[in-house]
Amino acid sequence: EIRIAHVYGKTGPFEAYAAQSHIGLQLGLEYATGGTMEIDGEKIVVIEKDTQLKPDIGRAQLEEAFGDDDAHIAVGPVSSGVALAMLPVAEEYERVLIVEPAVADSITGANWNPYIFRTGRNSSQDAIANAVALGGEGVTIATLAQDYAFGRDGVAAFKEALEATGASIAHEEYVPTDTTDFTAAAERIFTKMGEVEGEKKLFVIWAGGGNPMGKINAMEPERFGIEIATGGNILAALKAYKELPGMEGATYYYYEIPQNPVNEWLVKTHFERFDSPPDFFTAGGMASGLAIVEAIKKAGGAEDTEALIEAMKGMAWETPKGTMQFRAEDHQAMQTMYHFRTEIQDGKDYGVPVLVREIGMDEMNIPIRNQ
Amino acid sequence: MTQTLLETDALTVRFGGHVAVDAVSCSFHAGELTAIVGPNGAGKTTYFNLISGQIPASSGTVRLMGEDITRLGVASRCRRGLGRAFQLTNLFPSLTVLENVRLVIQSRQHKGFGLFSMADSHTELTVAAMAILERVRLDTQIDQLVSELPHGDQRKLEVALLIGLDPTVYMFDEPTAGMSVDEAPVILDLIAEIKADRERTVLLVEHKLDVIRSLADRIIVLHNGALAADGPPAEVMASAVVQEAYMGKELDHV
Amino acid sequence: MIVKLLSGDKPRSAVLTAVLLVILICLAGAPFIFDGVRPLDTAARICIFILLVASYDLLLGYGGIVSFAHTMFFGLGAYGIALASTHMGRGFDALLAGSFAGALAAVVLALLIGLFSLRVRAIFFAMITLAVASAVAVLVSQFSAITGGEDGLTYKIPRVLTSANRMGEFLGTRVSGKILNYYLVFTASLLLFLLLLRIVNSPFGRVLQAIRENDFRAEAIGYRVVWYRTVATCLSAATAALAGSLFAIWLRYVGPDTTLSFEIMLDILLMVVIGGMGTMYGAVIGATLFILAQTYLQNLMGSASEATAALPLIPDLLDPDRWLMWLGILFILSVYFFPSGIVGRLRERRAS
Amino acid sequence: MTAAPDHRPTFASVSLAERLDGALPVLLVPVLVVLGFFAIGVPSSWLTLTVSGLAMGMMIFIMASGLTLVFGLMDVINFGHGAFISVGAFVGVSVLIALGEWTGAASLLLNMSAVFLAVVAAMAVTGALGWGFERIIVKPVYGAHLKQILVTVGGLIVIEQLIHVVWGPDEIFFNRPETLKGAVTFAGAAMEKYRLLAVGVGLVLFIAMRMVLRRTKIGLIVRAGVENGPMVEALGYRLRLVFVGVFIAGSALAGLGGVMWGLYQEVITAGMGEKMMVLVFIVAIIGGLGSVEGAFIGALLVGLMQNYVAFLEPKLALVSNIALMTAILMWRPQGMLPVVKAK
Amino acid sequence: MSEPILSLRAVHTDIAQYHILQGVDLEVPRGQVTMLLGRNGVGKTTTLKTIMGQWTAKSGNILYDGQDITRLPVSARARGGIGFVPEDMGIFSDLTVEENMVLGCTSGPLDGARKEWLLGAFPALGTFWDSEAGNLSGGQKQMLSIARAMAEDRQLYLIDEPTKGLAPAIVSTMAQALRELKGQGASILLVEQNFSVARALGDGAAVMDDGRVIWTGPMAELAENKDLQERLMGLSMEAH
Ligand SMILES: Nc1ncnc2c1ncn2[C@@H]1O[C@H](COP(=O)(O)OP(=O)(O)OP(=O)(O)O)[C@@H](O)[C@H]1O
Ligand SMILES: Nc1ncnc2c1ncn2[C@@H]1O[C@H](COP(=O)(O)OP(=O)(O)OP(=O)(O)O)[C@@H](O)[C@H]1O
Ligand SMILES: [Mg+2]
Ligand SMILES: [Mg+2]
Repeated sequence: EIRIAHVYGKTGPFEAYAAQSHIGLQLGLEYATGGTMEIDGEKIVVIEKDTQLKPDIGRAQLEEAFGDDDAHIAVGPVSSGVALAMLPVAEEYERVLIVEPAVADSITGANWNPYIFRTGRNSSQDAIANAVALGGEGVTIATLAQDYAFGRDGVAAFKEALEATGASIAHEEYVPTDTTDFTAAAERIFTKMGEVEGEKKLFVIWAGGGNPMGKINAMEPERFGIEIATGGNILAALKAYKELPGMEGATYYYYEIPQNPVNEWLVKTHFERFDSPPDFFTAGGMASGLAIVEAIKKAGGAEDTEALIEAMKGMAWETPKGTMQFRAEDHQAMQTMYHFRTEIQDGKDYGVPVLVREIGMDEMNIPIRNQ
Repeated sequence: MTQTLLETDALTVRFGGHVAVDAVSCSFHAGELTAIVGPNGAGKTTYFNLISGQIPASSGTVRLMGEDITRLGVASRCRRGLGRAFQLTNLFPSLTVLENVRLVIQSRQHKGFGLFSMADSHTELTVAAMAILERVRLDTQIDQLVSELPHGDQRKLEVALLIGLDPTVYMFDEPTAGMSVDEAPVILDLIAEIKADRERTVLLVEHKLDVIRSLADRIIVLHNGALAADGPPAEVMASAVVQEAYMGKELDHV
Repeated sequence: MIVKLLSGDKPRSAVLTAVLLVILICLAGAPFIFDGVRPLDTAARICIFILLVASYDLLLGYGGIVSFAHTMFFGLGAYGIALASTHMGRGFDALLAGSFAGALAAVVLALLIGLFSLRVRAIFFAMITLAVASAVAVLVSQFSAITGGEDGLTYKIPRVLTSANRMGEFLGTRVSGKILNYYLVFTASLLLFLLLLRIVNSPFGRVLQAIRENDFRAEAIGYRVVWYRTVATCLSAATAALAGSLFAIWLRYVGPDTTLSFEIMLDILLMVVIGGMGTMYGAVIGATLFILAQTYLQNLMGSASEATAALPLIPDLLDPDRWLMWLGILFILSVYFFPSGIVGRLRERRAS
Repeated sequence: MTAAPDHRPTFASVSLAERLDGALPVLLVPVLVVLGFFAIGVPSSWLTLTVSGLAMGMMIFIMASGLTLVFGLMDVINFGHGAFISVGAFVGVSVLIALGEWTGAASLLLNMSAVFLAVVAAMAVTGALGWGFERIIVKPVYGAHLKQILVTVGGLIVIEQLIHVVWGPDEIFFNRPETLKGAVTFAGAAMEKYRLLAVGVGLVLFIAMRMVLRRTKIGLIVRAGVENGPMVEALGYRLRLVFVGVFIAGSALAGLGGVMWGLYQEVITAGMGEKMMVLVFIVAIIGGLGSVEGAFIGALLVGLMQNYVAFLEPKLALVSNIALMTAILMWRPQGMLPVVKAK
Repeated sequence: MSEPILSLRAVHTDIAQYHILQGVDLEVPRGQVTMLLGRNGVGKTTTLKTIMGQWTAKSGNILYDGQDITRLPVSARARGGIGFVPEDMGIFSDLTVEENMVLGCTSGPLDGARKEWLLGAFPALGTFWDSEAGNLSGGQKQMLSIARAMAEDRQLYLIDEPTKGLAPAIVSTMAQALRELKGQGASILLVEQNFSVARALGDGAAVMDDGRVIWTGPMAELAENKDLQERLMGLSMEAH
């Protein structure tokens, strides 16, 4: 049998994401094996482990999965902190860990080891996609981000990518992670941007609760000619986008955007079984499931980790987001992102991201940081 | 005159506008027992609080054996030889009677910061504590929790703690209040013993006139925070201020 | 001899003695008694938390000081190791320097907090520490260049202490550096625990108890309360930092969620209270029980929920994903049923 | 021997400085506003920040008001307050979503009726919840802070989990009623309309609480009961009843706070109330325990301070509250206008 | 004579595992002052607290005004007209003197005439009307505790050592106040160590030892008989 451990934060604040991720993984395995849940006659067994969103527990769970349960491959987790704690375990046990959907760059960067692969996007991919979507000659952009690694790295990557498009950054605003009142930040941004001429945008990088876009929009940035922009988000969060029709940005996934057989199957099956569309982490989970089956088939079994790694290096496979490819250098999956514009549509109580254009993987110059 | 142990000089405290102790200058000598009397709220306890440091003085000074201690904290004053028992019982309620006294002796012997020795191996503390408990007749209750003692016994323990400290200046604030008639003499005898030690001085706040008559060498009267009289017992008791403001009409004539 | 080691503080209950012995034996022989990585990890975690909880008991149970900043000190020790190991490279010198620096930083910080805020009312002190601890957690995430931010730090410890160091077999178990590492954790925790036990039973410990009871009177019999409290805070902070260092050595990862979060603070509180405040042995019982529950409650619930699958509603409530709710209920029930902690309860039974 | 003095204690005159000292906390808000003006320098920015800071302060006050009763007066450290805030928000938002037609219409009357119903429903549910909470969880631990912390944190976890069970684990996003969307601009300063509503609700609540506590003995009974419950009963009061009543009121106010806060955030999560707890405790502490006036001033100070500091130096915004609390406790160890002495 | 306002029959009370009251029988006649005397620790305070309901009687009956109150909650007994001055005074130290007094009135605001009367007896309370009660002197707290119990008309007063810490002048005004109360028809059960007060005020007396009432009779009889005093309380009270 082939044992796959899904080590992820089933309980805790990200419960909802975790559930999506797990459903996605299962659907991926199902699709790839044609519903048999077997690869070359070997049964696939999925072992679930709850990290409780705590790095130490996540680490212990992964040790248990590799050490006691003898899992061949592990998938997870949701939180970057937990993921980073887990990375050395994979190296120690010499087994493959597919990171999905934790986003920190350093997972495939400074803290990377050869046993780590990631199907999820990383922060840079997000930021660079947005830069490609928003940038352009003569555009001036201010950024608003949370004051911690995710926010700062995101802005740094965004800024770097923006230079190539000819746009410029006028102001970077960082606020504490749990900020709820954005008046001061907005005032600072308005003051800075008020003097600038030409096309002006405010790019918001925000993770977790809170709704800076809505709050700042209510302060009427159009008085200063400023347009708000931000990346895509999970379905529930798109409600906040309803107040911002016409807003542009880049997103990782929205179920109506990708056009390919895998996504068609995913959307149809998901509606059938759960009466709701698939979301970010369903797509991500599925991509990891598909990658596993593909890799095991290619390596001819899951026992030999070295063979698996060889097989996965540079491997390209089909996912709900189209073709993905593990980059040989840092094992990060290269993938398509989507430039969208928000529209109000009848029957939907959220702002719908409508595709403006696909940003192919070769359009984004994602830096390699594990050297 | 014998040696002056404690002295207050124009000692004053104000609470808002209320002058609770008003420029009291007075000195206390070795081998002497001074009774402090005065109506309720005259400032007796507050005067004690100023001397022992619970309340900072607004102005004036307190000198202990010539040293100005006005700015020192409560603990430092205690270590220099000022001991105090409280009017309203104030003990360590969920420790045993014995432990209460041991703590006091440990403090006197400066063993509080012994971090790495076992407390129970200090038998000298236990022995000294037992001796004191015998003197106040609490030796049968050493293992009882203080919170379970009846009021009268708590008052006795209060006195035991003070004796355990063995200070130069003893300050008693109504030590026998709430003590039954057969118990009070035990405490009064103890106080008499302390007084007999010519190195110490005793300050005693009391409302019971017979106690004052039998023990005091000298009486000072506080009234509205000010020193209203100071002299030998007979003379002070007869004075107008005491008769009028303090004694009121004798009970039986009502 | 044994009584001396325990500083004369005997368990004072046959059941308690038995339970403590079982725990001691299990922890001492964990690598050989139990199979697999999970139990060993659990055992190490139990050792570390016993120490951490005991250091908190010194403060809370004996000193009567409610502080929410204990994880902060724990974190300082852990980050000490992490930073030393990242910057000095793997090696025992880094471990020594890291734990020393961590403990020192903890003492200095405790001294500052202590002298400044032990003067305010107890309940305000608690709230100040809560606010300071949450601010420190945020600062750690903001200064990500040094601390690794939310994501934390991964680093290497001396090879001797990792499973890469294979040292042959003993009693049918493969002995590796990991087991060596475990015994480092175990021995250090045991020694420090005995030291704490000595401190609470010293004259100093008695003064702390007196201060907890009635600080006003303690001052009046000549004890400088602020100093005693500050020293207690510093001692407890230093021990917590050392526990943090051990945790960092064991885990080889340090992040805000593992060392600084308010959740851990609450876990510590619960362990102290379940075990029994002001008893030290309570720390042993509380930490062991809680860590076992935290590790195995979910598995247990999983099997319980499967076993009751036929019934209505019950399997839903027993769903492993609802384990947090049961943890909350555990919080409430333990305070209900063990108002004086398990140790207190066991001793009462003997008394009556 | 001196002559008999008169029978009155000596009262010296109280200096002007001492008398002013009592009024100082009330002056802090205007002083801070003026200081802010000079520090910021741009009138329109200053106006925006001041007005929104005051409004934010009002919302914090609404959330802290219940805690002033339960923590300040009754001396119960109730982390469950955070859960009540969340429950209030979920109930209120569910009502608003159910009344989608009313909230979607551009009629002030319909919108406000919907909000009113949401508030009533939220307060009823959290009040009832508070009643159960008091009976089951808090009652055995009056007077024991540590146990209160554990037990109420346990309650907090359970309630948050139950929210997950009832409403699912997702955050719920929603939109405010039509007429409360957007902002009004005045002299170059934009001000969210919703904040005006918060100011109104806050003011009404402040006045109502003050009246109730001034005109009735309830506050006295609770304060006396915390110090010496048996004595209060021995005077003839049914202390349990009063405690339960006050606890219910405190929980219901948390529910109100939850609805107001949820409407502000436009997204609600089970953990939203828990997140506010540190801030809410800070407000209750700097105000002085048990003081509605103190909590009010404290909340306004916090709101203003956050905005000013975030504008002037965002890095410091994080510590501004702690700095404020520290400064106030150094100045007044019992908080600004304590009604109850902290132990 | 009418039936007594209060009577205890074979009342036993346990505190924790200790058996403190071991069958107390006691009667308080209407309109009289009954003294409850005895050495430290014999159970006087426990008796009062049992009547008030702060300790629950394990067995036996407490009849108040013809009604069995043994199982009533504390507050119901108070509202039934029992006023209580506890041994530790039970002052609410965070509240002002005025607020303490206001709490003394369960059924309405403080009556103006009543206030005048109380402030006449205890002028210090008037001086510190708006101050925090915790800051009062020991004797002032004692006065406040007594005045608070009298803030409203009650039928029966249970008073535990009211004169401890009071200056002689105040002792006599307090005694006068108690007499006036009695004059208004109230009954009083008074625990006292100060024998001259007991003698001056008491109509009847009950002496306790070891958790039982061992002697009851008129106060005058006890006051005159030194041998009896010696036997009951270990010491002649005059000697002190
Ligand atoms: N901390 C304080 N704040 C305000 N007033 C105070 C304080 N302490 C004492 N007082 C006032 O000072 C006066 C003197 O009080 P003190 O306790 O010294 O009286 P006393 O002479 O000991 O009386 P008693 O015989 O009743 O014990 C009282 O009127 C009291 O109200
Ligand atoms: N909380 C308690 N726990 C245990 N024992 C107690 C408690 N309270 C009182 N006792 C015991 O009950 C007995 C009677 O106490 P009580 O206070 O009624 O005596 P008393 O006659 O009022 O004495 P005193 O004149 O000293 O006030 C005492 O022996 C005391 O030790
Ligand atoms: Mg006094
Ligand atoms: Mg008594």
